Amino acid sequence: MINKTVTNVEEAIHDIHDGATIMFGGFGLCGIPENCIAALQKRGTKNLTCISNNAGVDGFGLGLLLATRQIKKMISSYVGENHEFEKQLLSGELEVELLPQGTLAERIRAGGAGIPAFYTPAGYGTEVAEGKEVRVFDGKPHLLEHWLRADFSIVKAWKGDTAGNLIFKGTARNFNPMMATAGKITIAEVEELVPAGTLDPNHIHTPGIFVSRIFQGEQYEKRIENLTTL
Amino acid sequence: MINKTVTNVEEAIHDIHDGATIMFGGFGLCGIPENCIAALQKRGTKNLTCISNNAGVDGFGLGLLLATRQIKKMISSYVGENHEFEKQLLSGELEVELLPQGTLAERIRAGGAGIPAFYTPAGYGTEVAEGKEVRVFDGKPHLLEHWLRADFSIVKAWKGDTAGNLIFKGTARNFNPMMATAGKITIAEVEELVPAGTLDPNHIHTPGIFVSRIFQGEQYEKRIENLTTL
Amino acid sequence: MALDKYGIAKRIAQEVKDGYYVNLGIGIPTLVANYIPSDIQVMLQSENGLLGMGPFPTKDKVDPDMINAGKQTVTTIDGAALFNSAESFAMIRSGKIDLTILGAMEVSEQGDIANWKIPGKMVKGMGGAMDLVASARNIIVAMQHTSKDGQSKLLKTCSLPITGLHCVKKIFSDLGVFDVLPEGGFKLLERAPGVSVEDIIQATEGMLIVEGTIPEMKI
Amino acid sequence: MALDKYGIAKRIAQEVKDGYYVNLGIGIPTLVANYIPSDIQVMLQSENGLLGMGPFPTKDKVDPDMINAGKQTVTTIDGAALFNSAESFAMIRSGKIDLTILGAMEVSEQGDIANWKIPGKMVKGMGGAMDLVASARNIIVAMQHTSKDGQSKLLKTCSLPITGLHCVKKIFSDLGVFDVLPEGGFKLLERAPGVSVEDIIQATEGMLIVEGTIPEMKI
Repeated sequence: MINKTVTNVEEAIHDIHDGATIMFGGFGLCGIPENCIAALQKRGTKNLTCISNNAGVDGFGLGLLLATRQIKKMISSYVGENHEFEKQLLSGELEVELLPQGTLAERIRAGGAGIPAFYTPAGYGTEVAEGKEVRVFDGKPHLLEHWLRADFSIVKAWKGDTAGNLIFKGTARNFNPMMATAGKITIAEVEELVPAGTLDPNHIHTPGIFVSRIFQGEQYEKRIENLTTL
Repeated sequence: MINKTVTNVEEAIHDIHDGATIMFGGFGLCGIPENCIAALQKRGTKNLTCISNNAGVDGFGLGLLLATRQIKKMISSYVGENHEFEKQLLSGELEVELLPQGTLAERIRAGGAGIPAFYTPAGYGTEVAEGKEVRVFDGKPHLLEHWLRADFSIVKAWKGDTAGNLIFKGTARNFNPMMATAGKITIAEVEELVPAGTLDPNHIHTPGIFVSRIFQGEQYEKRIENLTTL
Repeated sequence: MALDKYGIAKRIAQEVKDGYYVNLGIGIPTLVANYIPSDIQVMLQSENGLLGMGPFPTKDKVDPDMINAGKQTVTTIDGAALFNSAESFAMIRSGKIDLTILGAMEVSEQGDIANWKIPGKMVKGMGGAMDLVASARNIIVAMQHTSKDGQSKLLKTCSLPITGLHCVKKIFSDLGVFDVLPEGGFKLLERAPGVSVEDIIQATEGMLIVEGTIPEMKI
Repeated sequence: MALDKYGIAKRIAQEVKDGYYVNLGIGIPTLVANYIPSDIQVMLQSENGLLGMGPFPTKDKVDPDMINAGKQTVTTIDGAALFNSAESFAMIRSGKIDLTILGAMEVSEQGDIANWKIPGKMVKGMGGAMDLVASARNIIVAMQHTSKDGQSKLLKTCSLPITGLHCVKKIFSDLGVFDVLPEGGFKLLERAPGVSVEDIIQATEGMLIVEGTIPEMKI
């Protein structure tokens, strides 16, 4: 069996260099690669361009790398939860590219699907359309959007096997599967790593071919952003 | 619970009209909607445009509708298994549009994803490129391909629930999930229909929102095209 | 008296019909779920990857891996399905959502909506709103009629960066219910309890169309 | 003596390296699977939606829902994954397949390949071949060197409708092994056992490059 296992988070991220473009899976704090983010902070890798739907919160998720000024640029769709982010953005310290969430998801999917560009109606007539080609299909204007790819994609799954196959749980799936396909090197951290042959091939969300390295995270805090109960 | 159940195959296909464009799931004879195809033959609906990766074999699958001359046009990627098909094609009785398999899959996926057009490298420099826009990305020429949608999509799943959620088995998945998203009306026949709430939401391949009607097929022959054993 | 946010949510809940797939934005729209009549069957879509969203969990059922687009912990109902973000927006762009309910900072009489940015002040981002307004067939807005300093938010043209053009079909504010006409203009359909047509005229900068007697809404 | 199809498959199997993801076309390429050394780890991709294809099943394990792209009944190995056709070609177009082995009717000295249509005679369709040749990084061809009536199939330019331009990297025929040079031309690397360079020159219409002594292949 092709084996993608690495021993720990340090080995998984050992070659992430200053200035790298990195995709981070997750929606809010749900389904984020906690172990890799913490290790990147410890390692101090700088000038990162981060592609992530959100930017974490103050003190958790990508908020950790914002606090230490390791992020040069964010490509996201919604950043309303993070004060440090807003501060760095309004002061001009942080470059930010905001994209419609569906366009972000589809551009990443296109990157992993070998589709260099596609047309979508989202954003027509808005700031997002600036500098983009407009084309009318069936009487409706659309924007040309290009694929997104990254030097590294870092994703978090519920279960994974040594062949790199991944299964996500609940809404922690979100951007993780597309990002897994769009990294030159894709690093997967999982809650439970099992031998190849353990997972039902019919249940796999991300086939192992997309995963370069896999390891079981030491611990998951899984912080909840808005705890709401009946 | 929103309930998509219809009582039988006749009710499921009752409004398929002469001249309709229909997508049929399946790869070869694997994962084809046997019950709907048989019922369409019985009903005698004519002048159909069929979008299907293959055209069945003589006497089974879409071969049944070819034998009765119910198909006006086929949009497929590979039709090498069907002598009736080749005869009708070479004699000019049958219109045929052949597409690269990945382009076919992606055009259907685009139809269900609200992406009117995209660029792909497949087919550049070949007959398939005739009349299509060529555009160079990263030094490589690509073709502009448009979405495919259909009046009806007919898919076959292993299990389904009353809310229309579908789970496919093995390689019988193939084109079925994309086609389910690209029909104005999507009809799903399943081997086993269960109450909503029975299937694990994490294992569902096609969310019920894409399915208009669902029923349990009376019988599945599941003919094997090339039986190969050790 | 003008409605509070619960009142707006209650009134909007009447727009939800049996068999609908519905996407609820953050804020007032999220509250709508609490008032959907129990005798109709509805599936709520959350664009982070869930169709068939249920109520908030009881304390012992909280699962950090199960949240909605507002990052609140939620549950699933029978018939729910989970999927990734690309599939979620495939669903949205292909027009499968019957009703989309969004919050707004401003709406123009042409149906333009602004709800993602205040230049120099606040940048939340558009999230999924731009995709929703560009593709959904049926978009209604839940909003306060005026800002805290009394400025109308139903305008001739939006002053803030817009989220989408010509997309809002109906507005439910604290003062009333309005159709946004295809040819432009806010057509007054209902008044909030105790709110007069005069009050609404006062609070509306964009073209307001008032025809005949305007009934008070029932909630 | 020229190789039979099993001999070609055996020789190609030596090109498969440890850790490779491999797509095998219909015909001779499918046979390659039988000769991959047991001490290397390989994952076979079948474009109908399977990664980790195993051998044919024993009679009692036949499953009509588990076939390969040639519609043959197959099995899965540990670590296999199933997916739909769009995901399968996403994998292919994004360059994740390390080695693609295809059959061909003709190959030109520029690396063009024709394998899907004989005008007026035979129309099988291109299946996944056009996607594979347009995107895969490493495409090798398994083919007979000449047609049944002795015409060369390694040509200056293809006479049949082509499947893709400038994509074939290497050819394994019944007579030998050839690099297709980036600047054009078939560079002879190995002779089939008992086949002379003279035989190969005779059978090759396109530009053949022969440098130094050409070893006999080991199979």
